[in-house]
Amino acid sequence: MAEIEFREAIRDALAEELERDERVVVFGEDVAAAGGVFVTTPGLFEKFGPERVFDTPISELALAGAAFGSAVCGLRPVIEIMFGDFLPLVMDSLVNQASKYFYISNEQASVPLVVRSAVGAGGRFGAIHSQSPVTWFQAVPGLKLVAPSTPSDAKALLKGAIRDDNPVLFLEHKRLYSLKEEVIGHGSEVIGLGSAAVRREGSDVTLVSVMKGVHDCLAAAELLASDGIDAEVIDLRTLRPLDRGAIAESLSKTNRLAAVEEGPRTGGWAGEVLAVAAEESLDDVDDLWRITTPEHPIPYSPTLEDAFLPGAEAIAASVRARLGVAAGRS
Amino acid sequence: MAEIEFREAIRDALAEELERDERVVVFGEDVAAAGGVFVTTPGLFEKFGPERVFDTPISELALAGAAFGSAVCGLRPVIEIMFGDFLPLVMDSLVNQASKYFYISNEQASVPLVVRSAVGAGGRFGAIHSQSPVTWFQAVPGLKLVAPSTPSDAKALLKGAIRDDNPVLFLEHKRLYSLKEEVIGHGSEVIGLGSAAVRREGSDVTLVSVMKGVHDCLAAAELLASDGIDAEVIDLRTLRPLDRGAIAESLSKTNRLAAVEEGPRTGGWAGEVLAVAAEESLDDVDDLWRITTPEHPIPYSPTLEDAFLPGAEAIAASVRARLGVAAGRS
Amino acid sequence: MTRAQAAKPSAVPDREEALELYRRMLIIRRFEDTVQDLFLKGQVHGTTHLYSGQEAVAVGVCSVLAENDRVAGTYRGHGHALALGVEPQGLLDELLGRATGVCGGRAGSMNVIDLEHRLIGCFGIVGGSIAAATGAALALKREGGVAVAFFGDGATNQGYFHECLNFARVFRLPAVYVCENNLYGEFTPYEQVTAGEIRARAETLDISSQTIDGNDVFGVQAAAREAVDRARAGEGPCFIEALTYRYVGHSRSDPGRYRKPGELDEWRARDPLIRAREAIGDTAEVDRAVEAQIAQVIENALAAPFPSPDPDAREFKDG
Amino acid sequence: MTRAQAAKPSAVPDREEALELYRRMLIIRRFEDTVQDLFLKGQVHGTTHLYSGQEAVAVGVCSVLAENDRVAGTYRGHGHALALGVEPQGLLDELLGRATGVCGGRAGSMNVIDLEHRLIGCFGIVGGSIAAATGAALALKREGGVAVAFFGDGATNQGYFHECLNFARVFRLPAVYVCENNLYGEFTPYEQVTAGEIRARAETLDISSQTIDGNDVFGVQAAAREAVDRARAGEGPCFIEALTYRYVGHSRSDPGRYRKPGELDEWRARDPLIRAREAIGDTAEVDRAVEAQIAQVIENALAAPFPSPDPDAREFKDG
Ligand SMILES: Cc1ncc(C[n+]2csc(CCOP(=O)(O)OP(=O)(O)O)c2C)c(N)n1
Ligand SMILES: Cc1ncc(C[n+]2csc(CCOP(=O)(O)OP(=O)(O)O)c2C)c(N)n1
Ligand SMILES: [Mg+2]
Ligand SMILES: [Mg+2]
Repeated sequence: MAEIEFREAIRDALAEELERDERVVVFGEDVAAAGGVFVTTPGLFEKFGPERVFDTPISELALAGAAFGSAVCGLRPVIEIMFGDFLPLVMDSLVNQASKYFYISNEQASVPLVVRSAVGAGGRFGAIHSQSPVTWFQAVPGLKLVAPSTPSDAKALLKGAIRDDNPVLFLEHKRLYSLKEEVIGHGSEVIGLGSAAVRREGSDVTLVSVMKGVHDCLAAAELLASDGIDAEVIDLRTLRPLDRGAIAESLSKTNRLAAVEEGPRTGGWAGEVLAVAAEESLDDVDDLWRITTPEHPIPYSPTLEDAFLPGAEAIAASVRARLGVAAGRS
Repeated sequence: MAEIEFREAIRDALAEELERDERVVVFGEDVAAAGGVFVTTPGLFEKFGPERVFDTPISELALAGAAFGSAVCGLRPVIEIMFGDFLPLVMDSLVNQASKYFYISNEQASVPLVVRSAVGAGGRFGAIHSQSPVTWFQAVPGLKLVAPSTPSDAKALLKGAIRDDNPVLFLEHKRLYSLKEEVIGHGSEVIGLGSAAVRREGSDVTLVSVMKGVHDCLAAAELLASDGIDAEVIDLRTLRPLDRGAIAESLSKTNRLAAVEEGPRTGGWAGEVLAVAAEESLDDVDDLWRITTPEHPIPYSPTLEDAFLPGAEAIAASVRARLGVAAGRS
Repeated sequence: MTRAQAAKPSAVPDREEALELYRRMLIIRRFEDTVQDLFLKGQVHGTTHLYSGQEAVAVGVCSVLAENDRVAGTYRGHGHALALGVEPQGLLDELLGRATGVCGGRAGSMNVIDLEHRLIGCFGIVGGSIAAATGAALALKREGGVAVAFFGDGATNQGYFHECLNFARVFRLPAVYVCENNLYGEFTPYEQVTAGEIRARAETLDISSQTIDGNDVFGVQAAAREAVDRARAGEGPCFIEALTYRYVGHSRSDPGRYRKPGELDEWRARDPLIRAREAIGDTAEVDRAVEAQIAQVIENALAAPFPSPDPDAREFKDG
Repeated sequence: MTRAQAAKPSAVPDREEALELYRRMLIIRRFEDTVQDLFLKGQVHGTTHLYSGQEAVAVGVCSVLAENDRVAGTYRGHGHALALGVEPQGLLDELLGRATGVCGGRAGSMNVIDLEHRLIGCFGIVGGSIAAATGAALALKREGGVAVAFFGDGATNQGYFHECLNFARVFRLPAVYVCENNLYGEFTPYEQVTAGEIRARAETLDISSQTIDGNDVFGVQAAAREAVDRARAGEGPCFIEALTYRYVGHSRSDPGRYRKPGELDEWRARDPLIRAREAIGDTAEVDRAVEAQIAQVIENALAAPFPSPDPDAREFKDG
């Protein structure tokens, strides 16, 4: 059974979709000749040539505009915005144009484009190369928002995103790029967007997260197991549409839920998870809370950044505190 | 007692602050010679001259950059971004630069700038001139977010925003510009940012909103009163910082809360309100829900737009339904 | 820049084609008069930006486009739409928010989309049409199509302008960028906010560029033909600055106080319709036909149903 | 553009000043060598973008600035900072994430801010320095100060470049825009993604512009003096394109495969330090002093404390 790295999964998904559908094109800054600054696109340029895979000027407004306009006219562009922090520069095309087109055109056409972007902290990249800008985009009808946590999901969801007829923002967490996974099956699955996955079954508390946070939750669950707390871990995978059913189902079992977000508490997507839980499952709820970063920008210094991020220990500690359990009790 | 229009309140606040502090400058597209497309800035150019009040090219990136850079160097700029829908173009300067400066500079300096912008639907301006883009900005530490509902608040909060040392996004709802109010007091109050106001006391259910929504909630409360439902109406006024205490306090009295947002449900600020309520007041809670717009772009046609927006009737109906009360029961 | 500087001898096409160009311009003019009327009567909602005075630009440019070409217009887009052959009926219905509008009443004046008629959209964000057309050109390159962006003088101060023109030149995209320089962006004279010459901005990016008299429909047609042919031939993007003038306010609430004394009259004297008529001679038949057509369109439009709120309106396109 | 085209005769200042320019360049070079070293040893984190090879630009430009001038640098900003007199100690401490760093370890390599030394920031967003300096110029105009933006060739394809230069010209802001054309934006040769000539983009906006040899510190100084004087005199913004080259990869993970054969060696032969030394003569004393200074800085930096997590770090500045 072969192992696959997260970044390879991205590349394979792109290669397979480029192969399958000639309307697919891939462009961005240094994605072609250089193979991407995070090494997610090597070989694509060589294989598919400069009409299908190309390097652009450092012009995010134009990149996004080109993606939008070409998608309206029959291509299925996949663009790379190197860091999620640069997404404000594509937001007008993505939010004001692409996401509204299907509805305001009275469904004359949809806009099948994918914006891939590397997000997340922990790499000592500082405040403006480390954000996870989910919440800038979560309240945008017409836009789908994918945030995978594993190589096989990344591949299947990226293929799903490319085949989706709607604009999709596809977030790749920098600290997952080197993650390896045994590939099960033939590796060409496609996952439609909008379904969560239960990563660990548990009965005492539900931990909900995405991307790197899912791994932190799984590690926290192991820590908690030794305290006799049996945590369920849900990987939302897609933040819009949000799999509300998965949240309700898990809550009906555990009655307690913490949403773990790599981002500030106020206004984050974790708040949406709590709101859905409160709105739809209040009778099932004994406790709902968020585990997030502090409310200030992401610091550079390793000591500051490590303390800033909600890692496994912090998650476990928060669960213990909220459940009134002392560490190592069991 | 003089009456003051919302748009006059804005102008007066600007005039008084321009007068008070020569570091204050006002610029934007057609704000000077023409007095603003929403007639919020007439007379300022004539009074304070072209060094303090000026018309810019249609260059939102430059406008925002100029606001940021000049605020770092000692000015207190107030810029106008004509429609909130154009805010993506200022987001990089606002979110990546201005909001992070205080923290990452290790508190060497803060960035006292205000971005004023007209938001909101109901004016038949269509999908891309009607948004209330609160949630693009609510999860941004370092940025304050003001959304007033009355002329006197608009004035006092805008003065507060200009005097605040942090970047502030100040939202003005288009359908409030012509709202008139009797001015009480001498009219030169300043409200610091971050405190909600109780607009109506009630004991059965709390309605939380901002801007135009507050008026809809008040009207809904009147309708509900005739059904024997006594609604409390909270005007958050500032969405970041959020007055969490005001939410908790009201809930401790009413045990039921609906957040009324002119925007889509998923990822909206109303979700944040529910999350805060769930996280901090769960024991007080009998019901929590959101009254929002449908999850698609804002339609142009009057029939569609009217049905799209959560007006007083819709709010009252939702409260009745959620409380299990038939209309006109009492 | 004065009209004289920009004027080029223009080749008048044969009478039939000339009449057709005239007819399209007249439809736009009458349509806009109608909109203005209905607006004042409260039948057209929100805001509108009329194209009156600028008709020769859209009509001249669109007259040379082929079936697989595409156009991005602006919020001042009724002219762009009608020049492409969008049905006046569907367009007026849209402005009135009727179910029978080209976008079912969902889009309104600023955002009209009619793919069947090659209009990929009207863009309410200044500069948005430039971005959309640049992307369209990327797609059309494969099949020999050309994308046209219409935009104003003010839009040349947007980042989109610079980034997209550079992008198009670097990839030799088949795009034609048509700047309608009507001297003002909203209430602000363009010279006051625009450094240097507009045409030079495109030229500097090594884009083939010309400044033309935007009120001479035959001249516009000739210039557009040259540009579109070049673009289609794979020689990369072209830029046209068309000097023109809008007769009514920027949008409904604008009394036009910023106009220089006499300016409006001067431009009215060079009205694109008058000038076309001078070249063509008798147009009475077309005049009557258009009059009748528009009258019918208004009648139908006012009788058309409003859309019913659709509780199941879809956010996403289904799988 | 070749170096020959850009070369101008440069006036060498008196020995003392020349030595001072040399010293500053050498500090930058040694500092960057140190950073590279420490990076490989895992002491500097994340990513860094080194200034080695480009020293003459920052040093030449900053040497003519007055006390009330301000500078915006880039993520490749160690050179900009050191040229302004930011303490090497505080800067290295910052890169190592130490509490004693100029920003307490909060900012890191890409975002250094040191207001005391006139550095309003280093900007990680390509084009961000242009925006920041434009705003700074707006404020400085009142008090006779000048704002300088450093940025790369790649940044001239950003919307910020176009919008801000137009903005600065329209308002005659005292801004000097210094484009460090090092031939590449990351891994991409600039000619491949840049239509037309870079300098012409500023010229077209009616901005006084020059292309200079960016490896000749005395020439840079002369050009900068002219530009800064003009800006300070109220004549509006100026633009300088400085032709230069970076010796190391764009950032840490870049092996530089894109370089043309022999290119690096050619540029090393025109090393700004070597050329300054040629003009100055003996520099042994300065060489030794800088060596000692940097050695001390490294020692201190490695011993400095890391910041303790501050649970009460503030989001907002208090009232
Ligand atoms: C990004 C953006 N900024 C501002 C506006 C508001 N606005 C609408 S039209 C307009 C003037 C545009 O002028 P110009 O490009 O010359 O076109 P014209 O209206 O003259 O045809 C402005 C500022 C907008 N729609 N989009
Ligand atoms: C808006 C934005 N897009 C992309 C990047 C990623 N990036 C960082 S440096 C760089 C190359 C910049 O090239 P240039 O302007 O020539 O400066 P140089 O690095 O050569 O000094 C790129 C693309 C960024 N930081 N910001
Ligand atoms: Mg104009
Ligand atoms: Mg470069």
